[in-house]
This record gives sequence, structure tokens and C-alpha cells, in this order.
Amino acid sequence: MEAYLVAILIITAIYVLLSLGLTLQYGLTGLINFGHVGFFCIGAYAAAILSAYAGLPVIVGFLAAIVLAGLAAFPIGLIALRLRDDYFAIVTLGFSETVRIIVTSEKQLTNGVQGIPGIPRLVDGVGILSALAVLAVLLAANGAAIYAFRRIVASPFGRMIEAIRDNEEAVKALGKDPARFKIQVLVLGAALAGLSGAFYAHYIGYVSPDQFNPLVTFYVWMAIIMGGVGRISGAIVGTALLMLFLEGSRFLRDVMPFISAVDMASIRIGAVGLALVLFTLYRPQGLMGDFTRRR
Amino acid sequence: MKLVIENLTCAFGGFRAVDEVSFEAESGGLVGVIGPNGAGKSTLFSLITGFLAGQGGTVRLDGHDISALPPHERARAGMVRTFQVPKEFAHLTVRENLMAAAPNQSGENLVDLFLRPAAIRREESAIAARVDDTIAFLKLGAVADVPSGKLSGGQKKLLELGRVLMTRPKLILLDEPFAGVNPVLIEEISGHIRALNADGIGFIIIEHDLGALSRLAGALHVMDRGRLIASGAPGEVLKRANVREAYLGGAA
Amino acid sequence: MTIDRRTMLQAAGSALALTLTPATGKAQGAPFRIGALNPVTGAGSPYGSGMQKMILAAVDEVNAAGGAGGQKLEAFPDDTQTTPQAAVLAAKKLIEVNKVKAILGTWSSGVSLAVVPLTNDANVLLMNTSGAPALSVPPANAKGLSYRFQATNDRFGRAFAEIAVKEGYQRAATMAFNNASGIGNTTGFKKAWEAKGKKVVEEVVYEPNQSSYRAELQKVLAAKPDVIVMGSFLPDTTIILREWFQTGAKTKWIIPGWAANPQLIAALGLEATEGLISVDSVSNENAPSFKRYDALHQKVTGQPGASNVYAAMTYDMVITLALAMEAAKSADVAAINAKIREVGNPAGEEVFSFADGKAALAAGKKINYQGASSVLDFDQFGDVTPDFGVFFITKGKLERRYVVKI
Amino acid sequence: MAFWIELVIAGLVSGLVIGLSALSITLVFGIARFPNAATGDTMTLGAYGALIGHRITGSLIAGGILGAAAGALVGVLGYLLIFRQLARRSNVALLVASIGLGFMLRAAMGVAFGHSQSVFQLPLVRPWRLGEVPIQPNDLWLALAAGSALMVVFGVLYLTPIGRRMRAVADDAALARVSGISPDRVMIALWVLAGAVAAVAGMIAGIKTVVSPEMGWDLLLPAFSAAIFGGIGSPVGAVVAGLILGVAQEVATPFVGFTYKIALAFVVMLFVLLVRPRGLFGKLEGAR
Repeated sequence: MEAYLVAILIITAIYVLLSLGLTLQYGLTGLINFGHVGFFCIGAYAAAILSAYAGLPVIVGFLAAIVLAGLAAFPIGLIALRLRDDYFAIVTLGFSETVRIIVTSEKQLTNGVQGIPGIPRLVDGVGILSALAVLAVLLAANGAAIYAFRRIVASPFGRMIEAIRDNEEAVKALGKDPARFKIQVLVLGAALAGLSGAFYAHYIGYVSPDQFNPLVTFYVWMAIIMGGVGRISGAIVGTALLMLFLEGSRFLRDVMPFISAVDMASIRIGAVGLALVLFTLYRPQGLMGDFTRRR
Repeated sequence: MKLVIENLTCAFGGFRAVDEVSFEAESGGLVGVIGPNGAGKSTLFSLITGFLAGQGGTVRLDGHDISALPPHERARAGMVRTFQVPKEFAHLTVRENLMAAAPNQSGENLVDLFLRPAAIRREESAIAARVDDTIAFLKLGAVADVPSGKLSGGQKKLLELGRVLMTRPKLILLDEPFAGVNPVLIEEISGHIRALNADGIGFIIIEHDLGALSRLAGALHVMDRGRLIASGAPGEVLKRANVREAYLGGAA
Repeated sequence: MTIDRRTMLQAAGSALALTLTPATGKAQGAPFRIGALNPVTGAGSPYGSGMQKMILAAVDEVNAAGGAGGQKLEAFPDDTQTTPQAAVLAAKKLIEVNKVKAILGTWSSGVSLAVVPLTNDANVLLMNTSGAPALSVPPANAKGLSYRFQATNDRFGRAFAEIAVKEGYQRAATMAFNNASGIGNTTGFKKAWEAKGKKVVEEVVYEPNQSSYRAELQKVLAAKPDVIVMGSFLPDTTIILREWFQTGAKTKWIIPGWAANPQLIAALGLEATEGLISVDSVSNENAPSFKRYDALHQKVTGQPGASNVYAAMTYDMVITLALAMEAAKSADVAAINAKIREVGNPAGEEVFSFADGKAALAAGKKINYQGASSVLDFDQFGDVTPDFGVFFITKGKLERRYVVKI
Repeated sequence: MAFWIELVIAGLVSGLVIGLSALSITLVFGIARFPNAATGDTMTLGAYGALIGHRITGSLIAGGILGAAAGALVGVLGYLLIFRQLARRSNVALLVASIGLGFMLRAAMGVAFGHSQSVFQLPLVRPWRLGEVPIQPNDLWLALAAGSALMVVFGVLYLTPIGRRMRAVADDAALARVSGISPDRVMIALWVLAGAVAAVAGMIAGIKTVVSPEMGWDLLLPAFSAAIFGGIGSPVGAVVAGLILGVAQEVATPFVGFTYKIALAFVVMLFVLLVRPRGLFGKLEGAR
């Protein structure tokens, strides 16, 4: 039981990193990134290729995951930041689908649809201790990310990105270039997603293109919308709720065997949809509080 | 600083919102732009400050052609505008709004943010001191820590003026600073403008309230249907027949 | 549905007890726990619930025969959702919460590759129906705890090549769905075909979920092949064949059995499907074990057993496992693992059911279980090499003409 | 030569599906001002509706009408229950809600119809030959169906009073409100039209391929591309862009490879946004 709980906590912690990135991008800056899974994918593949194929130390893969995912955000940012919000959403969604097609097609590098198996574990060994060690590393990474996040929110930079979310024209009128800030935010969030991807690859041990479909992006969106947009606590609580919801359905079937598993899959995605609609309609600020108050 | 605009033109479809408008303004001066609703005054501001791309004409600042520069670079050059409908950062407090407007903050650079925290703290307290002065100057002390979205219309106008002042501008373009503001506050704002003008800051002001503006402005430009129909000293311009007709319509 | 509150509460209570009570040591009579980890939802959903039902049914069959190795079996069903992440968490749950000793019935290669490190770590058996060659060898099968009841995609491809030679085709082209299984089939074919000194005139790999495959089809047909070999699934095969028929071309097709099945015929009609060659690992159809399986499958799903080859495999997994337990007379995984080849491979009396095998073992004989899905002889990698049935579709019926062995 | 002509014909037929779905998107985008991500699942619903209608009546036309009615109904319900409540919120709120609505539709169809594929039971026919080029009768029927759907939409938009009001709202919502146009009636007309068009697109896609709960989602990206390419808010543009995109996908794939076919829609979209953000015929700018 403990090891299963630890496994859920590990996956939760991986998703919290994703949620934090999106909170920075959407919650604070107002960037509608619908391609989050693309950066996650780049991070996972960078870590997988460098450790499983090239045999480099794990830390190199992690650094590459962060850097490459961040770099990938740069051109997307340059192009897409000229666009209106809703166009930005569609372009980023297209970006993540393109990333998936590229990792599917570039077989020499990614082994195509066969995926990359045998990605080394973060911590060798069997049993709960090694799982706890992985969790500890992840929590440390989350802690560092949250620390950096809070520093940024409390800084002049944080003040400016919130100003951009509130009114971009006024920011321009004051002589500051919103694009410069938005691109940095996009890169930061993408780098966090890349880090998350590296953890994911080393934990699951196997990556293949079909793991990186847009549903992952929408799960993260659901988490931050439920938890509370623009707040660290919202990202964490929302992600925990998401996991409870995804994993809970596993136990629900133990308890209510008359729901067929096939229907369960539909019910799961329907509930994601219902949550998105209801939260948008009735509680746009999410569970953890008021959109108007930061920190 | 001297602003010269020549033949600025902007058309939407076949409709010419601004039609070959030219004039000048400079630091220490105070120019008023008046005209009936839809005359193209706000569009003119957007053309000057780069928020709209027109179909012709040039904008020169101290002799440099800045027609191709994006809005934030024009603002950084010292020419800063406000908006007809205030664009406050609604979720930030008055104080934070003003802090955000201060120019050249190294805390806006992520690398400095993590590598030079002490320097940034010093900088922040310097900016905070300026913000305190600005709040006192604009008498916004009572609402300093209120989210700006909750301010009254007049207070938002003051806040926008304050934000502009934080950027240390040389030329300020005010779009209807008196609209929706009570007469007492109008006198106050006028007082601020005079004081700043005396310090050498130039103003271009769009206004409906002719009384307040004609007492402030050294020169008036009158627009009607996108064109500049009269320019000159306020007392003289307002007497012209075509101005009276355009501006006051049949009532004259 | 007529479930009153009382039965529901009872069901809920007992299920909770099952889920949440940890295994109570090795007391005599405590059941041997196995996980039925199947693709109930996602891409594998056409097969997953049948696979799971057959595991549960086979467990009942074993228990009805008095259990194996002195123990009853108890199965815990779960869903991989056909995605590695969900499968990993499900496997963790099965291993850690339900304390299972074997996980049966992972389907897609991606899922099996993601689950196998966990089963290795926990010293748990994994029996899968995946096609990827990587599963045979270390690191995936480093401990020899993983068994594959399905032919590898590569073997399918080799069977395709045998058939193409036998039918006298000269100019073969391939079309593959862009995933591990689809490409595995066509590359396996290409290797074997070229080894016979022949050429593949055109190869196309296509993306799923398109509204038309005409460009792909045209490119293949432009090379004027006499046969097109597919590595495909049902929806895309439906669309491709419909478009092919409407172009008026007259090519022959060799298609894996999971795509060229009765549903395909129902979708396309008699004329378009006439003469298609459908290839499947032969369920061991004439064996008594298949008849048992077929009857059981008919009972629990209402469908004929031949409609789901993977269900036959999961049925065999339980029987094989139970026989190995019986032979080992132990619930120890290492001891059971040591006996799996012994009860499955030749040199032994051929048996066709758990009860018969148990009786033979009790009589001190060696046994060779002949499964419903194939004869089930495991090679050194834990892979089976089933025979392949070659079905020609004639007048809307799948008609088996012959069997190829590779 | 015949090879290329065949590809172009195939592309035109695919393009009709893309064009119709883009038309639905562009109508909503132009009038209700948000990208409606539930369009794909409305298509799926239309396909299932038509499938059921076809099975019951044996007539594709009756099936199409039932499918279109189902699409229109979901459009109107979505408006009344969700989108109207969000009218004063940002377009992000509307976009997120539309994704939610799409997921709910997909879930409901998954439960109702299962996940295995369904097909329209239509007789398959060998093609006619025009010289070297095979012409498929089914393609002609599909083109005819798409053509009549287009005629209805353009008829409503350009020949009826409600259509004139819709275009007025698209041009300037505030002005239209001032001049006494009831927004509710225009919006309901819009959602009827948008839902029905998406449903017809779904039906055609379903006839060409197979019907499954996920089919519409997969067609969404090309549809968005075409809507942007054609110019948001331009019905003609959406259809023309859909056709161009369809042909481009088919004709280009022998060069770029088949796996990159799907990415092509995205590349076209990026290119258009960079070079001509208002698309072929559009008024709204995608760039700021």
C-alpha cells in the first residue's frame, strides 16, 4: 500500500511541476498555452535519448531536458506572441501535435512509434526506499521551483507580468515591451515542463509518442482551473484533486463493479469536461481563492 | 523635446478617421486638441504613440523619424500617453500600479533577480520613495493599497497620470483627463498639470471640457471629421465661425 | 438494472474489504493472487474486456477443480487504459495493494515495456500478448519472469512472406499503420521477403485518424504491386479498402487477422472483401482446450471464442500458471517460474485442461499443456511460436485454406 | 498526369469536410467571438445522428436531416446553458468551456454508442472512368450533399432578414445592439446554423471513413487552420481555404511524406498568421 501511495505521490509531484509552469504562463501572465504537453514531450525524450541511448549521466539528460524544452519555446514565442490570445491557444495546440508527429517520424533519433525502453531509474534498487528517494528528489525539485516561483511573483518581474495580464496596452504605453516578458515566461514554463518530462521518463522507464497527446495538456488545465488560477496553492491542490480523480476511478470500480470499465473511460473524460464547464461558469477563481488576490 | 507630426492619415475602409493632420508640440508647451465626438482625436493619439499604424505621414521626435517604432519604444523616448477609458492594472493596488511604471528596473530581469537580490532591494526602496511622493502629490494616500479596479473613474484618471509621471516623461499626451471627473477634482488635476508644465514637461491634451482646457492651453487645435480645421491661441480659435459651427453645431 | 441498496452495500463492503485488507501472510488456504491487467479502455478496448473476463472465468475453472498447488486463485481486475502511465500506476496498485504474484494480459507493447521493470523489481510474473521484439531480451526480460503468449510482429511478417511466396506473388508492396505493431509486421515481412530474393516495390507508413488515405493508396498502387501487405488495424483498414475498391484497382491483400475480421466484412460488404487474405495465429482450434475455451467465452461474452484471439491467450495464461503451481506444489514465484516450460513444452503427455493436467501430475507424469491459443511451447526468451492460419474471405466468410509454420 | 488529377479530386472531397467544419467555426468566431472547440464533437454527433437516421429510414437524406437537427440542438443547448452565461467573460473562459462541452459530448457518445467503429452501410461501387481518371460516384454524391448544405447556409446568411442581422452583429456587435437587433434571436439562429453545418461535415466524414466517438476531435486542427486561413468571420473564405487545404494535403504528401501530412495544416496556419493575419477574405486580424 505504501509503495502505491508513493507512486501516486511521485506522479502527482511530476504533474505539479507541469501545473506550476502553466500557472506562471496562464495564471499570472495570461498566456493561453494549449501545447504544454509538447514541452513535456521534448523534456522526456531529451532525457530518454541521452541516458538510454547515449549512456550519458542522468544529470546531463535533466539539464538537456530543461534547456531544450526552454529553447523550443523561444521560436514559438517569437511567432505566437504577435497573435491574439485565442490564436495563440490554437497555435500552441498545433505545436504540441507537431512535436508528437516529429518524435513519431524521426526514427533514427527517437525509435519512432516503438518508443524508447530501458530508461535508467533515477535511483537504483528495489522497494520502497528507492521510491522514497525518487520522491525526495522530486519534492526537492518542486521546492526549488516553488521557491523560484515565489521570488518571481514577489519581484518587479512578477508585478510586470501581472500588469501584462491585466492590460497589455497600458504596459506598452508605459514604455515596456510585453513580448519580452511573455517570452521569458513562456520559456520558463516550458523549461519546468521539460524538467517534469525528464522525471517522467526516468520514472516510467519508457517513452513513446502516444503518451504525449493533448489530453495531458487538458488534464493540467483542469488541475489549475479547479485549484485556482494564478496561485501556487491552487496548482498543488488542483493537481492533487486531479490525481485523486484519475486514480480514484480505479478504486471506484472495486467498489462499484457494475460500472463497466469501458464506460469508466467515458465517464472520466466526461467528468473532466463537466469540471471545466462548471468551474468556468460558477467558480472561475478555483477552489483556492480569489483571482484578484495574488500570493 | 520637440514633437512634429506631418500629414498623419488613417483610414478604416473608405472612412478617413484622421486626414492629413500636422502640428507641433514641445516640452514646456501645452497644446489642446478639441473637436466633436468622432472627430478623430483619440485616433490621432494612437497614431502619434504608435498604437495604430496609419496610411501616411510622419512623426518626428527631436528631428528623428519615429514613425516605424513600436509604441513601447516611443514611450521610452519620453512621450507617454493616457487612455480615454483608463487602463489601470485592475488586480494590482495603486501602489503596485505606480511601482510597475518606474522605468529601467533591473528587477524586471530574471538573471539579476536571482543573482543580485541586494541591488534589487535597494532599487525597490528608491522606487517606493518616488511612489510615495507621487501618491502624496496626487493625494491618493487613502486608496494607496486598494486594488485599482475598485477606484472611482476620477481616481483612475489620477492613477494613470501618476503612472505616466513615474516614467519621467518629457511629453505627456492626456486623453480626456477631465471626463467623468467632478469639478473639484478637475481643478486639482489642472493644478497638477500647471505645476508639471512649469517644471518643463510638455502636454498635449484632448478634452471636451472647453472651459478647463482653454484656461490651460497655450494653443488649441480643432479637429472635425478627421481634419484640422483651426489652430491658434484659444481665445482667438474659439471665435472662428467654422469652429463654432463644427463644434457647437446648430446651437451657435 | 435491478440492484437494490442492500446488495449494493454488500458488494461495496466486500469489495472494500478485498481491496483494502492486506494479504494475511502465507497461511494455508490463503488464495494466490493474480492481477488481470488488460486494455479495457483505449486502443485495446475491442479486446480488453473479453481478455479480462476470460481470466476471471479461467480462475473459476481452476478453483472449481480444487485450486492449484493447494491454493485457490484470486484475480484482481484492472485497466491499463492502453497507456503506459495508467498501466504503471495500475501495476503498482496490483503489486503493492493487492499483493499479486503474477500480472496477466498486458496487451500493447508500450504498456508491457512500462510494466515489466515493476514486475521484475517485485519478482512478479508478467504474461503479455504484446508484439515488440524488445520484450524478449534484457533489460525487459532480464530475470526471465516475462512470457509472451502472442507471436511477435516480426513472426507475423515472416508468415506473410511465406504466404506471399506460396500464392506466387512477385511484386509486393506494404502499408503500415504508424505504430510499433503495424511497422513490426511490415518490416518483418520485408526482411523475410528480401531474404527470398524478392523486392518490395513500395512502402508506405501512414498516420491514423485521417479522413482519407487516398494519397497513400495511390502511391502504393502507382508501383503496380500484385499484392499489398498490411500492418494495420480495423478502422484504417476499413477506410483504405473502401477507397481501394472505389479506385477500381484489382490488387490482392494480405492483412493481419485483427483487422480483416467479420466486422470488416460487415462494414464493407461481400464484393469489396472477396478474396482478401486474413492471417492470424491459429488458435489451436481443433484441440479440446479450444473447445473448452470457446464454450466458456460464449458463456461469459456471448461471442464465439474465435472472435478474440487475445482472450484465448489470457485463458491459457491462467491455466499455464495454475499447472506450473501444481507442478511446483508451491506458491513461491521462483519455484513456479521454474516449472512453466516444464508444463508447457513437449516431452510430456499432451493435456488440454487444467483438471486433466492436474490429474496427470498427480499420477507422476510429465505434461505438455496444449493451449487454446496455440500449442504453447516457450522458447528460451519466453516467446511462443504459434502456427498461422491463412483465411481467404469468400462470400463474406473467413475460410481457412491452410496453415503455415515458420 | 492522371495521378495528380486523382489526388486533386481526393483533396477536393477531403477539403469539403474541412471547409464545412471551418465554416461552422468561422460563423461562431465571427459572431459569438470565440474559437469553439466543441465543433469537432458536434461533428461526431452529426455523424451518429445521420447513422441512426440512415439505419431507421434507409435514406441518407433523412439521416442527414436528423444528424443536422441533432447538431443544431446541441448548438442551441450549448448556447443557452453555457455560452450565454459567459457572454461577458473573456474569450478564454468561452474557449475552456467549449472544450469542456466537447469532452462531455464525447463521453456521452462513448457511453451511448461504445468505442468500436460504426459504418454507414452503403453499397460500394466501382468508379466511372473519364479517360485515365477514375471518378467515384460516391464522391459526387458527397459533393452534392456538401454543396446543398453550403447553399442553405449562404441562402440564410445573404437572403433572409435573420441572416442580414447575423452579418450585422458580425460586423459590429455594439452597433447591432444599439440598432435594436435582439442578440438572443441572432445567437440562436447562429447556433442552429453552426451546429447543423458541423453535423453535416461530420456525416460526410463518417460516410468517407468510419464513425467513432473520437473522430471529430481528430478533424479539429485542420478545421481551425482553414478558418484562420480563410479569414475569421468569412464564410466564403472558410470554404475556399478548406478546399485549398484539402488539396494541398493530398498533393503535397508525396513530397513531404505521409506522417507529416497532419502537420501540414499547422504549418499552413502558422504561415498565414505570419504573412497575412487576416487570412484570405477576413476582416478580423489575428495579430495585434
